[in-house]
Amino acid sequence: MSAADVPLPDPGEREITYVAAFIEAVKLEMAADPDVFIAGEDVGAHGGVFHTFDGVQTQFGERRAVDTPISEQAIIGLGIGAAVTGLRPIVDLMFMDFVLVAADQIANQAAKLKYMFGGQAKLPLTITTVGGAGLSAAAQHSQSLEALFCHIPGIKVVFPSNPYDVKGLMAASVREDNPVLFVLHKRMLGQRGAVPVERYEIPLGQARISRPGSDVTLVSWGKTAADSLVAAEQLAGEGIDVEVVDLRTLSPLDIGTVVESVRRTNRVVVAHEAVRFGGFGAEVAAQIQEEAFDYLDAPVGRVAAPFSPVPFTPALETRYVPDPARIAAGVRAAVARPLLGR
Amino acid sequence: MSAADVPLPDPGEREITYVAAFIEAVKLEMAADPDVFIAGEDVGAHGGVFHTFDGVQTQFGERRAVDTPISEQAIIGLGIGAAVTGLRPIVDLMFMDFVLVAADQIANQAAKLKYMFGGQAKLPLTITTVGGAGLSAAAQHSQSLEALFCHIPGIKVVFPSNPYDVKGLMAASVREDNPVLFVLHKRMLGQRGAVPVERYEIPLGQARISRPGSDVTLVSWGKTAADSLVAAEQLAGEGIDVEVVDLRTLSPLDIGTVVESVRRTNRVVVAHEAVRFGGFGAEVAAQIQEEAFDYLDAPVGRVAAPFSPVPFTPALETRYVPDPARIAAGVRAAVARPLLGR
Amino acid sequence: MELTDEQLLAMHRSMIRIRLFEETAGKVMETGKMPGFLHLYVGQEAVAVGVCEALRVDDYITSTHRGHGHLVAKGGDLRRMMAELMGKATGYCGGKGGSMHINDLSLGMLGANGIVGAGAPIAVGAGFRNKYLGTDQVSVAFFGDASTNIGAFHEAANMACALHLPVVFVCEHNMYGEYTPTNKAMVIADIVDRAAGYGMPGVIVDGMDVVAVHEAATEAVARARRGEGPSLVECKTYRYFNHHGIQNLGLKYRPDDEVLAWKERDPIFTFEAKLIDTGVASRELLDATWAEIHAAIDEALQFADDSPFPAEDQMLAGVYS
Amino acid sequence: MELTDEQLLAMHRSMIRIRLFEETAGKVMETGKMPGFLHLYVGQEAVAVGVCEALRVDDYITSTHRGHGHLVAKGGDLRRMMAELMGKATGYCGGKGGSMHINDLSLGMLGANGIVGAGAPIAVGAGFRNKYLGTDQVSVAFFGDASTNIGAFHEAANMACALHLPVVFVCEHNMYGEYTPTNKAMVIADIVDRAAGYGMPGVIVDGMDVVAVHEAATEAVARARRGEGPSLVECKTYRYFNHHGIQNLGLKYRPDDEVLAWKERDPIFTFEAKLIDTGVASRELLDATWAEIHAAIDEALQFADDSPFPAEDQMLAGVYS
Ligand SMILES: Cc1ncc(C[n+]2csc(CCOP(=O)(O)OP(=O)(O)O)c2C)c(N)n1
Ligand SMILES: Cc1ncc(C[n+]2csc(CCOP(=O)(O)OP(=O)(O)O)c2C)c(N)n1
Ligand SMILES: [Mg+2]
Ligand SMILES: [Mg+2]
Repeated sequence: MSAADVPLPDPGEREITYVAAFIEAVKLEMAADPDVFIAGEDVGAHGGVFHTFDGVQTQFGERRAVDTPISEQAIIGLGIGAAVTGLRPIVDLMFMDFVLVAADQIANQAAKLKYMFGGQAKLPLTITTVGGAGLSAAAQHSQSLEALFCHIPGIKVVFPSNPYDVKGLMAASVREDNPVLFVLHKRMLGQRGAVPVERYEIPLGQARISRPGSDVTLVSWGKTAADSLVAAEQLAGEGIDVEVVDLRTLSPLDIGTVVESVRRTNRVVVAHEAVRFGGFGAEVAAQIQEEAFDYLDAPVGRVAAPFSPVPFTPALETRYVPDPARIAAGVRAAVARPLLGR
Repeated sequence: MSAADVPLPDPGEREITYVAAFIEAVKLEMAADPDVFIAGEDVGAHGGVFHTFDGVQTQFGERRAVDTPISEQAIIGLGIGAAVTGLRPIVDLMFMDFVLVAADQIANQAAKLKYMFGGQAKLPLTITTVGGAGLSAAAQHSQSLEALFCHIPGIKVVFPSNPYDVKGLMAASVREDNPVLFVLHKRMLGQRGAVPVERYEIPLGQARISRPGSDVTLVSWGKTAADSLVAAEQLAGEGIDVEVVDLRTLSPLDIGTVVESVRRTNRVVVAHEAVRFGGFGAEVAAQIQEEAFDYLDAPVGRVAAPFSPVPFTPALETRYVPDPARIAAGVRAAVARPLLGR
Repeated sequence: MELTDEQLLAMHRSMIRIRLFEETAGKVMETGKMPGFLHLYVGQEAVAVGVCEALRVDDYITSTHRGHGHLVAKGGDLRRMMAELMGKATGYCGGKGGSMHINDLSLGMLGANGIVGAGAPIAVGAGFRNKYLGTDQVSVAFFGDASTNIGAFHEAANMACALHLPVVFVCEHNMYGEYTPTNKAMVIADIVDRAAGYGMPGVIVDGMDVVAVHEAATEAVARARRGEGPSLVECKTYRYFNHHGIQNLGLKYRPDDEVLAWKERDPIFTFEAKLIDTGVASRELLDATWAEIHAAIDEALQFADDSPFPAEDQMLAGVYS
Repeated sequence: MELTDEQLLAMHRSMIRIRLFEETAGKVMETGKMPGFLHLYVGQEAVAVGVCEALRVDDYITSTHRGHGHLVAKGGDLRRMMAELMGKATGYCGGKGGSMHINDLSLGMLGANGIVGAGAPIAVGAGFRNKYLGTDQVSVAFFGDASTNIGAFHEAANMACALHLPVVFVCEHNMYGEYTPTNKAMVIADIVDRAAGYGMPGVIVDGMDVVAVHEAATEAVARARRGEGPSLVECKTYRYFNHHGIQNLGLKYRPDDEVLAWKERDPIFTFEAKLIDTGVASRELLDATWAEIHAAIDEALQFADDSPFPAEDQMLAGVYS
């Protein structure tokens, strides 16, 4: 039975937040496996500046919930050294923007270690971080940089859009024997959703059709996948039946689910929060047109941020981040596009 | 008269190497402008480990050709601080892989400074580096990481394929008032080509049709653009007339030249040395299908490295890096692709 | 070098400008009218002021996430600052930077910075420029205690020493990095212990005493101007508010009595007592300064309030020149 | 603690293993049969050997671009090492890593590293693991003098101290970073001057004297095992060859007489003289060791030569588990 065949638990009726789902996953993994620990800036006594580790130190003590100095490179290095010698670390980078400070340790060390070692090592390392804009945190605290690490072989990239996925994907990330970059979106932390009480895993590398539809496919991830559902509802009112594909894991990419959908709908838009130019949407678009070329009635559309750093002022930031209205506009354009436009 | 209208000098008959063209550009800019200096590891007394700065210190002295400690973050920071206060620095990162060590200073600081400052600053900073595989330098000394910085607004990315372009693009990069990441390919350094003696600039953001053709468009940059010409010659023998577009500058991208070509040829392949997944080829492909959808008789093809770190052993490395044969195979596949494949 | 009465009063005024600017910004933030995160400088005024009064307008400084104080002390325009914090088009960054990226190149203030430690290498670059051009300008890198654990600080400190640049490193040791007591993040008590590892002199100074800071900074700056290289000035200080926002007491990571004990040594009030004691100023004069600056801040706030937000077509302006 | 004759002879043997391995690899490289860059360890043998003889098999080490010596000293298999350097399928990394990524997890050797300074944080992680599990294992980070200017080193050193981990930092001060004399890249002469900035003890030792290195390392390792935290051992040493390859004299960045003066103090030959002087070994015995290891290296080379290159289908193997 492959991971894909494991039935997922029913969400049930209990609703908790995105961040609570994350904490629940962390605590369950720590309870189940004494080799799992967390380390990072202010993750211990303070529970994380976004409260993503609230109560972890209370429950598991200082040995397993470690406050580190402000040293992003050494935080990742600590994770690598501990993972390759047998532990299963969760190391945290407070803001996703700080991946750039630790990029060597993530991309040159963690991602490549196993390959450089001829495949013999195991590196069960989960790097958690909080990305995205929307809090007027300006250019260095608001980025969505997932595309950078999707381009790096040897690390997986996960970006969930709802509490149910957060819990199941985090469990799978911690149990994964490869490095994983696990991204939470800072504007989603308080979003509520139904989440099973028990432990469960959502296999990495499996997209989900979060809304079936027949007119057009809308592919996204993270907060944008949540906003895509809102956009789809709007469009339903206009008579456009949108199928929403939530990638959940970006690397490895479940292109199969996307292509299967596009072959049915013949039109597709990829939406994400990162800047469009060089974003991961380009890879998704490139693969769709490679694999579903003859099924496309319109070019693969993209909705994403403009090519600028994230502006501070809400006056611009709210227009910078793709919202349901802009996503819907992108979908409308794809649907309206005549079959032959020459 | 826009930059694009400035006629470029005839290459003439003098042949020099790719690296000599680079040195010539550096020296001409330094001679012309006392605010231009170079700084980096071993760039001074030693002239750079790839000899990319040979003779610069001899000609301009230690004040203007500065050996720094092994401190990539501070090297870039030195460039930023000097540039924003009025100088025009060229700072060097020995291997392109080391951009990851300095990624915060490049992408969070240099690229964003002007925008965060409300557009008032000028940041004439050129970051030079040597990328690419082919010397059995293994996973941490062989990468092509240009895609990462193409995704970052505020920095330009240049990757020339021949001595003529090296000289003209380097001149333009140094005169540019925005940060530029200027990438040389380590396997091209000794390649010879005709280069004018005088100073000239090739405007950033202009692709070049390096070989006109009518059957299929082949888009690439850096060493792969040179290899693409070789592949095109091979294919010519088979009766396939390839138009080769050498992007020269990746960001900003001259998509116009590419699309214009594709509208004529109706088939296109993008080739690059970096790993395919999440590579810059994806952005090029995505834009082509957006802008030339109705002209495409086949999906935009991609030829690139497989999704692994660069292997050390020549037995694998030679098969890892796309060579003319693999590029040609990719073009053949695009040409052979039936118009409707459903 | 004796300070003139004029200088003393200028420092007093500058500290009050910071204090009232920060308290006001904090209050506005609480009303929800100010977006983003505010890392306030209240409590540390003597550092920015003591150092910046030792600088010329054409000297450079780089700053941190806690950067308002440095810009005010360097002579920043309160109106453009307040407008920036409110995301307005009239702000220093046209609303695009906000609190963490506030700057004024014309005053040599090369920016607050959202990345811990990242300003120091940039100060080194400005120092390089000064030496390169043979000017006698200096550059100052401000940074916090906890920031000295990050690689960029280390590289900057060593680079400045190796290249013998006119850079002064000013550490504001307020005993915390966010919610972590610095003594949990490093085993040394004093940041100056790091100076020897780079081969530069370091001095510890009472960061609540503006005159002491000024004296130490003056010496370090003079040394740099003379071409004698970098040095480090460590100022022992304290932030009154939370890491961001204005919450003050009742925070679980630091004891209230610690906060209160530091407030006893308030840099402005202790300085005022001295000014009065030594006959430099009367209470009335000092009060007049408070009133005057209160008015200036009110005016700045009004200016910010009245200013428009940037238009949407400004989105892509300034990404490239 | 007196060393037994057996231990002394083991160190002698280990140094010769490194010397001959490196000289042979260098020669093979010159023939063009060995791909890539080779950063040879010749001249520095006393450091790797003195330290690794103070370690157990289950202790961890991280290494640098100049990593062969560390792996040999930790007990590395010469055949698999030579095969790796030649890019063969039988090599330690199946030919995928090469000189700069050679490793043996079963010996606790967590890898050479192509990025200066990047091994130190990984050693800290191994040290964290040891403390976390409550074992008495230690980890050692080897690094060069010039590498201490990079941020990762700094963060690692401080992190180990802040978390009080069983880590020993071993600096091999060979006076150069590539072609730059280290005294141009830092103004301090001794790396131990940095130890105080992290709050750990540091000691300088003659890196050409394997017994001295061993003694210092033994003390540092014992301290770490006892749970007393990190320390730094700085070994003054010298590389005989160029930064990479085997060129020796006539390099423009360092004087020939400097090279020759250091060779006078060769770690193996001076040690041999002592072994003979003190009656631990006869010349014949020592010569027999050379001969034996010569044969082992020849055999390793033969093994490497005879081994196949990895098949193309190995390209993607090992990217992920
Ligand atoms: C690279 C990086 N890591 C972490 C942070 C989050 N952060 C912002 S301020 C801060 C604490 C800085 O402490 P210190 O340097 O002592 O300055 P203080 O806040 O006390 O003034 C941290 C961890 C950041 N902005 N950048
Ligand atoms: C981050 C980074 N910067 C630069 C280099 C290039 N490089 C390789 S070895 C070296 C010198 C290292 O000097 P040191 O640490 O003293 O070690 P040694 O070579 O003397 O053994 C440099 C600059 C690198 N590999 N990684
Ligand atoms: Mg602090
Ligand atoms: Mg050295």
